[in-house]
Amino acid sequence: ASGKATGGGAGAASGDGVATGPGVTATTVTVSALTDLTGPYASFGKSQTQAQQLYFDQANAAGGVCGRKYELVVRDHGYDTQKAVAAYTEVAPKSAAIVQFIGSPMITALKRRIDGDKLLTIPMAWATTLLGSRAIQVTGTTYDIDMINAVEFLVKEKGITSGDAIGHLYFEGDYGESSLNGSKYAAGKLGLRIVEQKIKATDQDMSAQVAAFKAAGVKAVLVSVGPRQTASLVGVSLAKGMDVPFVGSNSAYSPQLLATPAGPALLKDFYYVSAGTPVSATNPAMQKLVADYQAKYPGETLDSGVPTGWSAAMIVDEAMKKACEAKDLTREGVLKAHRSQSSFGGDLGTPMDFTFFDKPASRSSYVLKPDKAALGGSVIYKEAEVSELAKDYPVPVG
Amino acid sequence: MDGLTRRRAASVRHPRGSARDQPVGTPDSDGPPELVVSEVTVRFAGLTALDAVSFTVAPGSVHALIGPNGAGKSTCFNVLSGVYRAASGSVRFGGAELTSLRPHQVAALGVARTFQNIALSPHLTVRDNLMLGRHRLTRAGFVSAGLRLPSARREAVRHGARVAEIAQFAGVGDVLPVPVGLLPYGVQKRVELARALCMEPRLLLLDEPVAGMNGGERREMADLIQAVRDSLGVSILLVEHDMGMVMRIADAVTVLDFGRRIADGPPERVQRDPEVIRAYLGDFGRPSDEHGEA
Amino acid sequence: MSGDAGRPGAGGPEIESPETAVPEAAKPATPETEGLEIRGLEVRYGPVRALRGVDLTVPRGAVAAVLGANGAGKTTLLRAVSGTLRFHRGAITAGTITFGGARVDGAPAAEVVRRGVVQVPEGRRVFARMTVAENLRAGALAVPGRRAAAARERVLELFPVLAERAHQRAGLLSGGEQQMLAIGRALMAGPSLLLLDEPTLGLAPMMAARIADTVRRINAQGTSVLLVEQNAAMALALAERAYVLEVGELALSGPAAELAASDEVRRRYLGVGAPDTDRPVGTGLEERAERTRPARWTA
Amino acid sequence: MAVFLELLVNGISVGAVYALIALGFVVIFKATEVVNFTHASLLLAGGYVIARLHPLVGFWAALAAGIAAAALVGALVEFLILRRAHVGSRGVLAIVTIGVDILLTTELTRQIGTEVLALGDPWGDRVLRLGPVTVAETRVVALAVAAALIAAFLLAFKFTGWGVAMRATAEDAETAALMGVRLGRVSLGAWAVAGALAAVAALFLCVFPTPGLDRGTTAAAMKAFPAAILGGLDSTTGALAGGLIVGVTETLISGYQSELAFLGRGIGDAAPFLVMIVILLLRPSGLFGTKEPVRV
Amino acid sequence: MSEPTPAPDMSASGTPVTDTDTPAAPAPGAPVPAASTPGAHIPAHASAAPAYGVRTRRVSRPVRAALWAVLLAVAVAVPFYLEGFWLQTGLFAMAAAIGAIGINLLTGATGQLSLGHAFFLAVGAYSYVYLSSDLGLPTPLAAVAAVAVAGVSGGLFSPIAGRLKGAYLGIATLALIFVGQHILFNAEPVTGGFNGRPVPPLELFGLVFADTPELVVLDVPFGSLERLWFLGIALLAGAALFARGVLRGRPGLAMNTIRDHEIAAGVMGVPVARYRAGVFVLSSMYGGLAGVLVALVFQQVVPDYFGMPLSLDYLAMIVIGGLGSVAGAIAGAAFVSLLPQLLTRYSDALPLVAEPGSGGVSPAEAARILYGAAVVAVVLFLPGGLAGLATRLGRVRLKELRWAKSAPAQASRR
Ligand SMILES: Nc1ncnc2c1ncn2[C@@H]1O[C@H](COP(=O)(O)OP(=O)(O)OP(=O)(O)O)[C@@H](O)[C@H]1O
Ligand SMILES: Nc1ncnc2c1ncn2[C@@H]1O[C@H](COP(=O)(O)OP(=O)(O)OP(=O)(O)O)[C@@H](O)[C@H]1O
Ligand SMILES: [Mg+2]
Ligand SMILES: [Mg+2]
Repeated sequence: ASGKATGGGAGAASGDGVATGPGVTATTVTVSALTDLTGPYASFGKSQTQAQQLYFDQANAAGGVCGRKYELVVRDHGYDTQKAVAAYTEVAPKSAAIVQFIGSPMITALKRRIDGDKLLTIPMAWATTLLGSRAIQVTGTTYDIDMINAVEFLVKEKGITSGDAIGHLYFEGDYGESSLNGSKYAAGKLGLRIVEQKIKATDQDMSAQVAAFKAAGVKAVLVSVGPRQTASLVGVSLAKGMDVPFVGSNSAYSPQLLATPAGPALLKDFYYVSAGTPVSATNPAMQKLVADYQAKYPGETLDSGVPTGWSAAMIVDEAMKKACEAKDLTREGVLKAHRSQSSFGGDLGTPMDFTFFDKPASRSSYVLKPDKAALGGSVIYKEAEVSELAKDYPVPVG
Repeated sequence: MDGLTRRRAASVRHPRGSARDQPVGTPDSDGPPELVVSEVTVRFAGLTALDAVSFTVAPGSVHALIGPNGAGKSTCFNVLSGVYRAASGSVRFGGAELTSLRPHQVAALGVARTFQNIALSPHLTVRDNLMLGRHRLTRAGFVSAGLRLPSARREAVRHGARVAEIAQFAGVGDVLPVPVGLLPYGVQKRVELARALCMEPRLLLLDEPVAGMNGGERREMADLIQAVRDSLGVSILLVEHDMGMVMRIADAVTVLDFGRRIADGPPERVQRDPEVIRAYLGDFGRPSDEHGEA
Repeated sequence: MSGDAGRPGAGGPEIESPETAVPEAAKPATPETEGLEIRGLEVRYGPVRALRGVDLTVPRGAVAAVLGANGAGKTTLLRAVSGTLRFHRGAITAGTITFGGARVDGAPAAEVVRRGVVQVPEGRRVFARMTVAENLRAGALAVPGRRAAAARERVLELFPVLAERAHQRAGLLSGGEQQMLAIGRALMAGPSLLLLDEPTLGLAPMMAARIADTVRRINAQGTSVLLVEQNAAMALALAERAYVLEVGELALSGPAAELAASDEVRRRYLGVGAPDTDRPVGTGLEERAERTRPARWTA
Repeated sequence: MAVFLELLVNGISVGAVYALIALGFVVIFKATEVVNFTHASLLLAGGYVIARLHPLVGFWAALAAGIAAAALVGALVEFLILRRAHVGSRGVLAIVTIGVDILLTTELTRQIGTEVLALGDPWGDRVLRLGPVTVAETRVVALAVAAALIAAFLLAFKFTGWGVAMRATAEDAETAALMGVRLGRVSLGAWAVAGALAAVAALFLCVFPTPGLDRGTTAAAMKAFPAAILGGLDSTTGALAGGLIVGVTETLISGYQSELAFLGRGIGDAAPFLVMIVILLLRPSGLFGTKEPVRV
Repeated sequence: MSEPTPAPDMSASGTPVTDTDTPAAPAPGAPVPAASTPGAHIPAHASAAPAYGVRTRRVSRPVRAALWAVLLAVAVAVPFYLEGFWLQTGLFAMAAAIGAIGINLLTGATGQLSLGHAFFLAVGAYSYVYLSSDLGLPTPLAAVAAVAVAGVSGGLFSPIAGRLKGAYLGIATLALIFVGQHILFNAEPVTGGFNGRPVPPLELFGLVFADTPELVVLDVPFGSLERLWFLGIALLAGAALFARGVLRGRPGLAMNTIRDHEIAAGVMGVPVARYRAGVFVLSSMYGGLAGVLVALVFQQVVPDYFGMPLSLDYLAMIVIGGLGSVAGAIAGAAFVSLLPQLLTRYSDALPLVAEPGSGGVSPAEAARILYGAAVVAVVLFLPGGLAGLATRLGRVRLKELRWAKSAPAQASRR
């Protein structure tokens, strides 16, 4: 007989009358983070993981959940699909939830299995393709919502009017293309013309794209690419005398850019939209988080990953607490508990509604602006609000 | 997969006749056809390596092709074996016109050759190098070899035996398991000849077979070549600078100089031809004179 | 051809070189001979021992010939001197090699060349992708430009065809032309000891004769030559002293003329004599050929 | 039209950088007949040193240091690994360089971490205006440097003993040694030079219009492969031609991607490879590459 | 890639010449009568013979049979004991091994460098999905067809594959990767774009290779991984045996000769260009098969996976394993695919490997470094790769030191 004999003890009830599932023992609740600490998203992954470590340490210090202590298992897949799939296969059987999963290609590859495993998972990607699964909770807005809000921002505040052309520089892949959905939708509604430029993550030099935008006479540019490409784009545009506003998705900006030659250009007329509150925000929750984080990880960069990771951990923790009240820590129980929450948080991001899983949890996003002085390199330029368009935008699912 | 393998696979299913009664080698048992080289011209960037060269190799004869360095002998071989394309002229071997064929097609007609610079696979054993000589006579393709079909197995065994036989004959029988790269030059030359013989050729092209051998070895090789001609009844076209040997074993000699044919005929006559002496022999290889003896 | 025209010692008998008296092995190293001295040389290729206990001397300004069957170890001997054994995973496992009084065994090839020892490798080994001209330049890499130019003149006049083909890729030359190039390339370095490994390989008789004359000429100009040659007749005619290698050991050595006279050598290395009367002894190849003459292949 | 000119000029300017990288491949290939996958990490090494040093010692000193460092790394790779790898096949050596590249890149990216490092070049984001067309000054410099270096190497290979020795070694080390070539020095030299070239290329690869050096920088080296090949792996001229062709193709295709949408957007990256294939079909050893002399 | 090497690995030579030492040199000077030196008369090829007595005796049959039996037993037992993670890792290794064998036929045996192997994996994987879900072929048929499609796409490349050599071919094949990925991303109707597509589980004789319907064997729940495990074993074994047959048989000889001396191969009757293309097709079919297996394990195909690094991994595998040998390819594949998993899995237990996120060398990095180091180390210290090593050890254990020397070169060449 082998250790594998008798299936994975689902629904076994433990001493305290709490039904437990995989990843939950009498003393511990295991949650996992499938992150990227060595690949392209290393910085993001690192601050998220540390923030979550911080969260669970505090949670445990405060008594944990259901008389159990959290245990965070971290697996680094370095943004490699095969490693990610392998890592999931390893941690899934022994996890009660996945508090962080970076890399939409990897998540897409595993979507069906996650669903099948009923394993509450917080993806660190905001593509609409991740919607429509009960177990996967996309936090905040999706990329397309952000872009809709961005377009509306341009129209409201940057004097873009019907008939104008706006450029959209976006990555190949779901990040880029969900964003494009949004901008196209908004443009359609507002009678604008979108000039598309699709690039790969390996492209560094945006001269050609700028030339194309210039030729098309765009009045503004939406940016759904990585930080480096953003820097190149903005820098080149100004250098070539294309002085227009730029609005990026939340992954398009990183504070490190301010140190590069493109810094000044970014400070000039670049904005980015995000559902996540920037670390420079002045609400008490954020300030406490910042203080604790800096205490635990002195000298580490504070970027948007910190609040994002933190609130993801919080979401899972809340679900666990609720599930505990229902004395059901099975995966099903956790999911039910999670899906029962209709207005979540608000301090570290826009308020979210988890009751539907075929809609984004939130439709309102901040407009942020780079700022050398500010903590995390950006400040709120425009408070979060749901744009008219975003409100009744039919989100494509899956 | 590709045409090649499909065809092979097919022919594996129905081999030409059944393995026993039918010869696997060249079907005709009635001696080789004659080789007629006529008006062959080959040009390279600047120079004309062969200039309307013609000669005929009688069936079952040893025909020597001699001439100064750079006269065009190897080029001629390369044309015969399909490695070079002739600018003009024709080479007829039996019914076939060789000038239009690619090397493997020429080989399929039973034309085998050795190279002036040894061209063996240094890492493969002598046996494997010889087995390659059987390529044209065997049929196993990717599929049948991969699946180890009985036909492929039988083929391998049968031809393996023949290879051993030929190896013995060529005097490399006892180095069959040795990687060729380890053998000294002279032995490698023998292996080359053996490999050519393994093709069961009807026409054998030998490019300087005794280069790098000493007197004794040269003689052995000469005898070997004669033995090949006699017992296998192969026509042999021979390029060699060792006049002693040429005179001893050649039935006819063609002399090239600067790509032109300057003499043709039986050895004695050619050897006395003043033109040949001027262009090639010098005071070497006079009649009665064994190679280079002082 | 009369090889020994007016050159002392070539004929051998009358002038007794000291070696003939004393057994090779016992002979003490003679530092005053500024030439090449090989003592008790043993060479191995991994487990294969290719040479053993070889003693050989090439006095300055002399020509020595090495004969031997295929695989006897001639090339190995030259590799040992020129320091190229390591390219064949071989090594000197015993013995010494001195040239001009200094040890050269174990020295890297480039060093040996700089001492003036230049080898024409077996099998041409021209740089196929470089032009004839460039090959010649490569030959002169180790010498100053002026001398190179002069050497070039000499080589081209020696092998006019190389001048015609100056800009052809060496790889496309005919076998013989490549051989000429290989020799010419070596001469470019103006060596003080020239190691020739089968220089007449694949050369037409006249060209072979020309090589012989060349060897004689450069030797007259003071270059010593160690000649490995299958054309024993020519080799023996050129050399004062000859050595016969068999399966890695010295079988015979002595004044060239004497060896040339021995019927042993005549039979095995000159291949002289009517086939029927005396075949090469003991090779048994013909017998084997009779025994196993395969019939035409009919499965 | 203006657009076309703009794109063309940009293409050429990018091409210059690719040409510089390709030249690195060519030098190694000529000297050792090995396709050098380590080049990518040499780039990274050179760039990294420049980026780290320029705040301390100023740009030019940092550049010198970077070049020296990359040269050293190159030399070390040759001395510690390739010299000791007794393999017949050049293909295997190529694969070895892949291994080395993985080693170096991993360590370097670890050092670089998640930063985007500026190289502190004097040209900044200045651009030249040629009528309607604008082009970054860095790129103009790059073009000049590339042309100069390539000319230099062209001459070196043809006319210096070093060049002859290098090619001789590449073809037949043993015989080269018999010509008195000090094998060690030659290939060591070649690798050092390749390293130096990599550093120079890294400079122009990481300055404006690109934001700076980061772990992603190596990806650009990939694009130099088609450049080196379609020009002819053993031809310095080819490196230049190839670089420009790749640069121009890439830029034009991405610039006109809206017009070419039917090909699928983002074909800019694949296009150079398609061009390469076409050229190789016509000329199996590239535009200027020498083809193997075949004869037996 | 295919330049002939001057002399093969010298460790590959026979018993020392000492076996055939000739009597001491005769008295110098005066030439000696023939009779007194019998040894002298043996012509080289005859006398050399004993010097090359390369006895290639193999491990005795029963021992071999036993080894295989044990191996089989283990292979069968594994899914009953190891958890899903290991099975999956094992399956990746098997898929890799199949692909590696394929590229080894091309690169190792024929001397054709290919960096485009990942493309053929993609073709295999996507064709399987497309044929089964869109054209509704029965899945086993779809799998076979997918392999065929991979072969065809390899064939379409034959104008290149047949004409180009070495480095040029290697980099030309890079085009397959980049163009291929472009197609994968853009031909959405077929490939599903960046999302990729779900992979329908294979259904063979009523057995579905998926988690449902439930299946319990010896009260061990058999999920998709457990089931696929056996499929993987079968496919790998088949692929390996086939490749072995090809290499040992007539085509293998032709391939080796093309590698060593193209013109000679032609003159000996080998249609060189056609063979080159043929081998390329064959190896792409292996790639295709590997792709199908990978797809079945992934359950979802995504374009990102089939990138440049994958191709490089395959080259690394065959070098680490030992060029030209089937066993080597398998060993290399196992090494390359297991190493990172092991390290990530046991990172906390390992010295020098730091917690992810903390400053030190993270498991992933450690894996990369070891991987790179392995490639280098093998070439420097293990000519013949792991396979060569295995043969050596095997010989040593079997007290056949004398032949040990002769093993690697031959083992690694054919
Ligand atoms: N592929 C080629 N390209 C250019 N020239 C060539 C080519 N092949 C041969 N040649 C030239 O053609 C002439 C004849 O060459 P070939 O090899 O036929 O001479 P050969 O008679 O074999 O001489 P040798 O006795 O030295 O082998 C030579 O001058 C050679 O340089
Ligand atoms: N690289 C090597 N590895 C192992 N054995 C070798 C190697 N090279 C030569 N040998 C062996 O050493 C012995 C001497 O070889 P060598 O080439 O010196 O003979 P040779 O006299 O030059 O023969 P030939 O006249 O054919 O050139 C031979 O038995 C040969 O097989
Ligand atoms: Mg010739
Ligand atoms: Mg020799």
